[in-house]
Amino acid sequence: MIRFIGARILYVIPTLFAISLISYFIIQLPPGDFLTSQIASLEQQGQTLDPAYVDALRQRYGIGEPFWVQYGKWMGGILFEGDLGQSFEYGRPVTALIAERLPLTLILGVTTLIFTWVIALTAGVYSAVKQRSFADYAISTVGFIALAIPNFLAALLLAYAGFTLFGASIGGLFSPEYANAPWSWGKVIDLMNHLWIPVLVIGLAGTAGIIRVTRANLLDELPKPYVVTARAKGLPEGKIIRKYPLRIALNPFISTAGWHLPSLFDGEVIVAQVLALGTTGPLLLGALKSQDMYLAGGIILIIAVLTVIGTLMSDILLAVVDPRVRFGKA
Amino acid sequence: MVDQMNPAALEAPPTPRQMRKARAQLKFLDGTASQSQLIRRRYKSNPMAMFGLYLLCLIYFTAIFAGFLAPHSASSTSADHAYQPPQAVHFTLEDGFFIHPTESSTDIETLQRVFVEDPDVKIPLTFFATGDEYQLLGFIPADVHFFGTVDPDQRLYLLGADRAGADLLSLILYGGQISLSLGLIGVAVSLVLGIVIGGISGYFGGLTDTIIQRVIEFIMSIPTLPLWLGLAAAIPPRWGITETYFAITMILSLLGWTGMARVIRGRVLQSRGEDYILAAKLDGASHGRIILRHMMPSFVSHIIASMSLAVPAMILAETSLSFLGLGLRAPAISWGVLLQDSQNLQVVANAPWLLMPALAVVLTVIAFNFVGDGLRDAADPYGK
Amino acid sequence: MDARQVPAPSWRRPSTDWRSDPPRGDVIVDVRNLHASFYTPDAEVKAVDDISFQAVRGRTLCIVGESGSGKSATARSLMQLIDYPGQISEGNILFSPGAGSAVQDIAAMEPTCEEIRAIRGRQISMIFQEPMSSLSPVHTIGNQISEVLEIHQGLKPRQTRERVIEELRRVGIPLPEERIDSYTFQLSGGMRQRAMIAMALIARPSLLIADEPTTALDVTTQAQILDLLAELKEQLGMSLIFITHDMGVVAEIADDVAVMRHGKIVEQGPVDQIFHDPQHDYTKQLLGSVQGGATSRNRRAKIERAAASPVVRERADPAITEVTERPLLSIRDLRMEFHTVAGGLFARRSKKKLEAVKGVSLDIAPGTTFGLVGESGCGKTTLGRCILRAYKPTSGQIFFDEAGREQVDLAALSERELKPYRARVRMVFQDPYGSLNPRMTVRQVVEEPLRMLDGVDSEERGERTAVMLERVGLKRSAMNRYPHAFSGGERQRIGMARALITDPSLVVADEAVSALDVSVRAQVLDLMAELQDQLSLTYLFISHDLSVVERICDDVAVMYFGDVVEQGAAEDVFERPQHPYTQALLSATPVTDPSARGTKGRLTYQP
Amino acid sequence: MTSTPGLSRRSFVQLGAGMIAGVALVTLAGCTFDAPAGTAGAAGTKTSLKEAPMLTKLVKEGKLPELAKRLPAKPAVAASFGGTALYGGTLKRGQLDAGDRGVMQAFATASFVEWDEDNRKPVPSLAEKFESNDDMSEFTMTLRSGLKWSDGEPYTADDVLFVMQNWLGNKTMMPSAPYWFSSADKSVPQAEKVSDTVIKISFTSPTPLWPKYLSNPSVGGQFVKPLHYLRQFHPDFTDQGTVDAQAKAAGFDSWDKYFADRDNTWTNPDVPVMGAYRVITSASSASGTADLERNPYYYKTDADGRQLPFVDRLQVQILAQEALDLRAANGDLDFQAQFLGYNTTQVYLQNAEKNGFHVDRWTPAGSLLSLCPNLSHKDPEIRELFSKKEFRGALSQAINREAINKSLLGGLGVVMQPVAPKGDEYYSDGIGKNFLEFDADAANSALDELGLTEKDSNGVRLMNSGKPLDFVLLYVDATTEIARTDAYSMVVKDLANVGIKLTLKPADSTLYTQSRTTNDYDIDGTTVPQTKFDLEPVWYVPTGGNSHSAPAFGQWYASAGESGEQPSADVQKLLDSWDALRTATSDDARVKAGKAIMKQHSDECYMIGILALPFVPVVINNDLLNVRDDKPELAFVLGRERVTKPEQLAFATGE
Repeated sequence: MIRFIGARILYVIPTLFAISLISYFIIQLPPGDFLTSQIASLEQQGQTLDPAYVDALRQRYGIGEPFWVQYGKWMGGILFEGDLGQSFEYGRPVTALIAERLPLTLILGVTTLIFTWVIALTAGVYSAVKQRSFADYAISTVGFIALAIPNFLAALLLAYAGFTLFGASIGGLFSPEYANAPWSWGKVIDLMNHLWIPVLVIGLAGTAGIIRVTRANLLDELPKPYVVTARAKGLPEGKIIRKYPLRIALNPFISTAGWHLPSLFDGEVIVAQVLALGTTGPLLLGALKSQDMYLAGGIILIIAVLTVIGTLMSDILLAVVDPRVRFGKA
Repeated sequence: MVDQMNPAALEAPPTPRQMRKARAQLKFLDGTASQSQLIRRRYKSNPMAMFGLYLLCLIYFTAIFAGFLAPHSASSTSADHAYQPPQAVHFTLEDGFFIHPTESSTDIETLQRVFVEDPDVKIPLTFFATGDEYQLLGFIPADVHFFGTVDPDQRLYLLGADRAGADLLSLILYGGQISLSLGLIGVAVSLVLGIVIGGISGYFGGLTDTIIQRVIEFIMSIPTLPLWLGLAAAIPPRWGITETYFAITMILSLLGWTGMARVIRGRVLQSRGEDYILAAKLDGASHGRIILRHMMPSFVSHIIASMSLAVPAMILAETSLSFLGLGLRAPAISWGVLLQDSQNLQVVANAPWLLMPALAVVLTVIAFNFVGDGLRDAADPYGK
Repeated sequence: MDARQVPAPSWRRPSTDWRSDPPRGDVIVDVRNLHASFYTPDAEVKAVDDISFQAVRGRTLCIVGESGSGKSATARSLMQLIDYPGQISEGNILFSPGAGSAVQDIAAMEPTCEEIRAIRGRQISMIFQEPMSSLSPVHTIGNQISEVLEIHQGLKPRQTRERVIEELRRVGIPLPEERIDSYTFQLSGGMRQRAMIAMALIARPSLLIADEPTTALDVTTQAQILDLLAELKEQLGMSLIFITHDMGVVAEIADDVAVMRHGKIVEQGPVDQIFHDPQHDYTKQLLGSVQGGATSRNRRAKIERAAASPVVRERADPAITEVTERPLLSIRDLRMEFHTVAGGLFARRSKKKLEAVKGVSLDIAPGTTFGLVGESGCGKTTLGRCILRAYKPTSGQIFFDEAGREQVDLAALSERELKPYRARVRMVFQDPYGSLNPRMTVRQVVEEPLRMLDGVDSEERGERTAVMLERVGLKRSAMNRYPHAFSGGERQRIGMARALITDPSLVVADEAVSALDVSVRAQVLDLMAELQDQLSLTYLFISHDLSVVERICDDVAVMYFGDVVEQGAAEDVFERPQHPYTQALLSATPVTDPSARGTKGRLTYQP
Repeated sequence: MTSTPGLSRRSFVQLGAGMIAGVALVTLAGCTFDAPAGTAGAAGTKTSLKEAPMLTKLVKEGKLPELAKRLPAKPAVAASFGGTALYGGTLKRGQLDAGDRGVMQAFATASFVEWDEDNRKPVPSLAEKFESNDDMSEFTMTLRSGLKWSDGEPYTADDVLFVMQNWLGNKTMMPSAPYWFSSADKSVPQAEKVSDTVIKISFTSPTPLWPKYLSNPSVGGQFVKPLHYLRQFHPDFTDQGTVDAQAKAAGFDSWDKYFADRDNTWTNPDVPVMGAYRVITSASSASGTADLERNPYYYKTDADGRQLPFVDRLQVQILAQEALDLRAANGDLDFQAQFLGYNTTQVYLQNAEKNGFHVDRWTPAGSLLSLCPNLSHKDPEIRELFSKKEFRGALSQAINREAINKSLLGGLGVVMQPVAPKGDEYYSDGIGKNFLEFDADAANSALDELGLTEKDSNGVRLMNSGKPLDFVLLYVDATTEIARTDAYSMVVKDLANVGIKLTLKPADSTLYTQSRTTNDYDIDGTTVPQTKFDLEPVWYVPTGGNSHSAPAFGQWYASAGESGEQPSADVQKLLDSWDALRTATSDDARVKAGKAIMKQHSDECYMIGILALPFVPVVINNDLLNVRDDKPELAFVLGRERVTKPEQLAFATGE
């Protein structure tokens, strides 16, 4: 086990390097650089920056340096000092910026994940068991509609509904009065009041796929002889489905469960953006758009690491739940 | 057997529909039905899939004949009709179809656009009306529109107008041309890449397979958002709408091929173990012939199914890219662009009809999904 | 899975009132006018069509019939286990677990109701054909077996575990304390089936239904399981309903027999009556297919004598074999190794060398049928495929020496050089379903090998295909149809046509008839013999079924774990088996005469 | 479509929601949480209080010196736009971007001088007196005595010297001083401390714009830095090693970046300030909400000597555009002009009454959508063409502005050319009328006269070289003001009518800036500010490579001829006027030079104006007092909402 994990980690290191290199390269693909985008954003507000001043700054920040030099410095900082560098835009260490957003990001990610899976699994199982019933069709239709409505639009419409129906304050995860208040029950309730829109939007959009796969997998498993065997033992129907076919139908999900790890971190960027949630997703989007190299690079690197860890976790999880994998028989 | 299932057939003379059904049944029973016939048969028995198919045909029909079906050209605007709400079409026997003209003014206090209908004046409407010029199917100059005002200078807003006074129905129809083809072309490119790379990976296996699989895994573990942003922003600034459109398609398909390659690899791997493939090998068939003649037919329907599921993903990806300001931009017209334009409170609150492009997206995505699901269910008439 | 189902009738047809006519006291299950149907999009398919029979307490009832005869549906009806969209539509299943206990009509119960669940596993239990797929792959066998106790007896976990271990021991699983935590894939086929039996018996049901429990097993294992069932039935005083298609098995264990065909019982009665005085033609046909030329009592006696004598002849050396004429195929020291990556996620991955064929030498004379027998996994298929060069052997030679042609070593040829020989050495596959591409018409399938021959145009291909189809007993019109329109036997004929269309000299038939029903099997074997005469073919006949090999082969080689342990003329090998493995194999083959039951002694081979 | 659906239901639902919230509050009674504003008991009719009750409390607790010791000897008196006010309350705002410091500029700027009430001329603020010598090259500034930082430390001439010498004069932090910090020869001004409160600042050449620059909150605010706090981060005052180590420990790779971070009043809660508010919690925190609190030492009072500001706290939430619009419509924003979309005004108006706010209409600055042909175009033939007044005029005349106005702004928009408007000091009679009328015939004949008579098969005129008149219009797409793509699409059609093909190229803002600064565009589409052009001259005069009309010439000017291209005679004339303006020794000379620039623009039509917004919406809580109601200009150089002197805003309820 330890040897296996060790080998996997060894294999992971070059992958991570390649990902970081490519990510860093991709971030640099767009024309211009961070300062150009700063000038642009100032200009949008009616302000100008003296070009001479900007050129001087460009030198100071090392922005004009060749790609390899920049990458080398950045990686060097990470490897030798554990320093992700600092954001141009915020003028603060990347680690601090990310750390601040992490708790809410995780709350949103985990809540959404739970919501999605509870809804999707229930619906998927029901769909499969009641195959070709009205409910089956209804579930898939609703799932598809949720999938098909662009997320940003769904977020806006729900926000508008919240506004017209409840006079709710939309945007962010807290009402102003609780935003910077210490944690209390009031704040938790306030958070819940704001959390439902993104959770609903992101969660529902994700259900269609899971419902479909659950249903298909379960339909594959339901006619298998071992189900009949279980029935022949006199087990109640619900228990049969939960213990046998569902368990096996879930394997493909478990094998991809770790992939959700990075999405917990960067979340649903677009929805978070529309609703101005203080999560890492919008931070990444902003950093990419303003070419805030170190911030974007740092977040991407973390996502890449999480992806790799997630895959590893999936493998381990799958081995844990599926003895066939554990004993090399699958 | 046919009679058994439909006792009514005995009593009344069979309708053509029943005859067709009976013939299909016979074909099935005597074994002369080919795979595609069997798939069609199974597919047809799935009401959702059939609904999706009809819907999809309708959607593509409207996109292909957008110029003919749209009352106006996409670029034709009218200052007097900005934010014109959808117009009601009236019908009387003596006048046929008509609408009433509207006079718009802006209330300085509330900034509201007020549209006053003049019930005394009728703007006659007609089928096959002459109006804006367009190119039918892209090359036939024409100016006849399926439905429109008799007077080509009058305007018709069945679904309302956008803020510049362009007819939303026409915009949606023209936008469909881009959105719907973008998905298809993108998926087609993905498919070619996927078949070549996935096919090689699955058929030859071994080291080739391992390397390709590692590369795919690697590409898949690069976060998509930066990849989108990076690639989309790297499109040379001088490029026009057509080139940008092409580039966006390429970007979408470059990100999409890995999934396709995995599907195809899996299918190739699976059929590689079939006895009939071994038989073909022993029959002296070449690698090419084995892949194309013996393997492909068994998963071509699966490929079509996964394609049909990939197209809506592409369409949605395009709307997301547009939302991020990275995809197509106005004055290009795609559903994504139209939706991006309706991304504001003013539209949601006061011009909700401008959200209609979302309906087009939803219908298309659902249609594709139904078709894809149906195909997947019908894909393998010999399976199970 | 078809889309629209004909709606099953929501009401149950009124059943006859059985209370006025209760079943006899010694009858455990009294089935009366049972109907069960599957509702497909186009029609109602009657799987069980008005059958009546009785299973007598303490006796073994065999329901025998070929595939599709409705025997499994009948068995499942008894527990209300028919798969959707099937359903019992009419009739009674009157069940009384013990003499004098209350009679219940299972047919009247809902498939998921409380009452039927109380019966399932507790009073009636069932074992299935394929223990691998009938047991969950992700739960230990202990877990799956204990579940029965949990539902029906409510024991404490500790007691349960003890009971399970005890039961595993009873069914003959060695080291039950360890095996209880094994997963199905960690057990051999026989062990799995034993575990299945343990699961079925642990709640001490009064009726055990065994649905083809030995079909998927090797002959030797089958023999063990049959013996075990018989023994347990005695010990526990159960009644047994045994479903099978194999008359040999029936002869071994049945007390009573019901013969089914097309959903109906064509004949039923005590086993002796069925075997010695069959009334129905179909029964006679079934019996004929197994008894003709089958192992006689006489031969069995000889086998036993041979086994008793300590003289074991040296392994036949091919060099010594009389060579009357030059063999068509001459295999010398053929080896085939596979490299597999073994070890799981958590073990260190290691490349493992699997030797499937370990230095085999054989000679096959032209115009003869050479039988290659052995249990599954013994390497006989690999050997066949090496000859066909589906695999490239690791070492050794395969000399192919056709009259009028140069002798070649097939093992040494490159793919390109091999091409002409692909037409000379052909193969008939085991699975008539998997070996025909369902997407190609019969013509496309059959003419495919002709494409590799030069100068055969489309028209000629068509003509030759038509002629070949007629020769194998199919109509010309079959050309444009797809394989799914044909029955298993017909498909195997198509497979034969494909193999023979290039006019080959050697045909490798890998289990060519084992997937066919007995009645069809005989026809296909006859066809093979007929074609052999007509076309002067040489067959390499690979099979695990000794009776078939004995009937049609001139020479036989017995393989065991990659080695040929014995070879020689069929007569010699079957009459005077020398190697203990061959003896064990022969002794495990069921007798086909119920009156001979008990006269046999089972031999086992432990190398 | 006039009524908003669901309104009748709303009140009912709101009632329900309110009850739920009420229950929540009750159940929470024992918990620790920051009670929403409104629990402070400072209400009543205490309009005579001189300081905020929250400060009085601190004074009583001994945590704060009494008012007299906090105020300077002669406090600055803020202009008032209303009557008596109560202390207290929290003012809620929103903004789009965490890094945007607009709130600080609007609400919390302190500078030596600031705009007067009419926004015409600088008046002393932190300075008690601000005087210049005759040729405007030397300025003497007398600070108010007794000024204190928000931590109570005194603010003196040393702080000013620190800024001038150790910040502006530091080559690391200021490698190249921007023109608003420097003399005409690019040297930074020299500062001399005369006394603790008097400083003399001298330039090498006349710099008449210096007081104006200082009045611009985004510039003037940068000159106020606390020496006593920042010295620990500056190598001139603290050992270089220590400074570097600190920077490194904080995650910065050089000391100057750490210094900049510590100096950032918007993100660093620790830095003492002179403005009305200081940040308690930064907006870049996870909550996405910045909290600002009153500065107890703020140096201004109202006319009655009551210390400002009246409002205790500011709360600024980072929101997306749609969320911000929704919040505004919901009455969740107390006072907001910046970031509100013009096109959403209708929604604000619809919801104003029931949500307790009103919508004021302020005068927009910099909303005039225009086209700027590239006068320094890379292609000589196009440059030649663009340099012709007749050609530019024809472009302008070809545009049917009224149609665009009618379509996009319902006819409410203002049609004009980009020149100084009436009321601006650089305005002179008669400017801005050239080529404004839609006259396609005149445009056609002007183009004919230019020899552009040949046309291709699509009806596009051909240049002499045979290339068609096919230009790319580069712009950043935006819809919060005038929907640019819509407007430009109409321009495309208008120009097509006179045989000119225009291709729209909406670009990402970074790409747009990049293309422009590398002189790689045909025509730039931008919005042009019109008032006080001298503060941001680049629109009108190519002073740098970021010019909208001639970046190559601007580059030449900025680099003193080292790079870029020599300006054409026309443009050189503009630049000469600009030089005359910025080194004028008298206001008259300055204004004259400025008027010359405007006149030249008006005559030559370098930039082609299309349409400006009629107003910008400002959302104001009905309880908020003292917001000026004379339609002031919402301009960046005025600090936007600063124009209403936000320190004197107050809530009617005091809250």
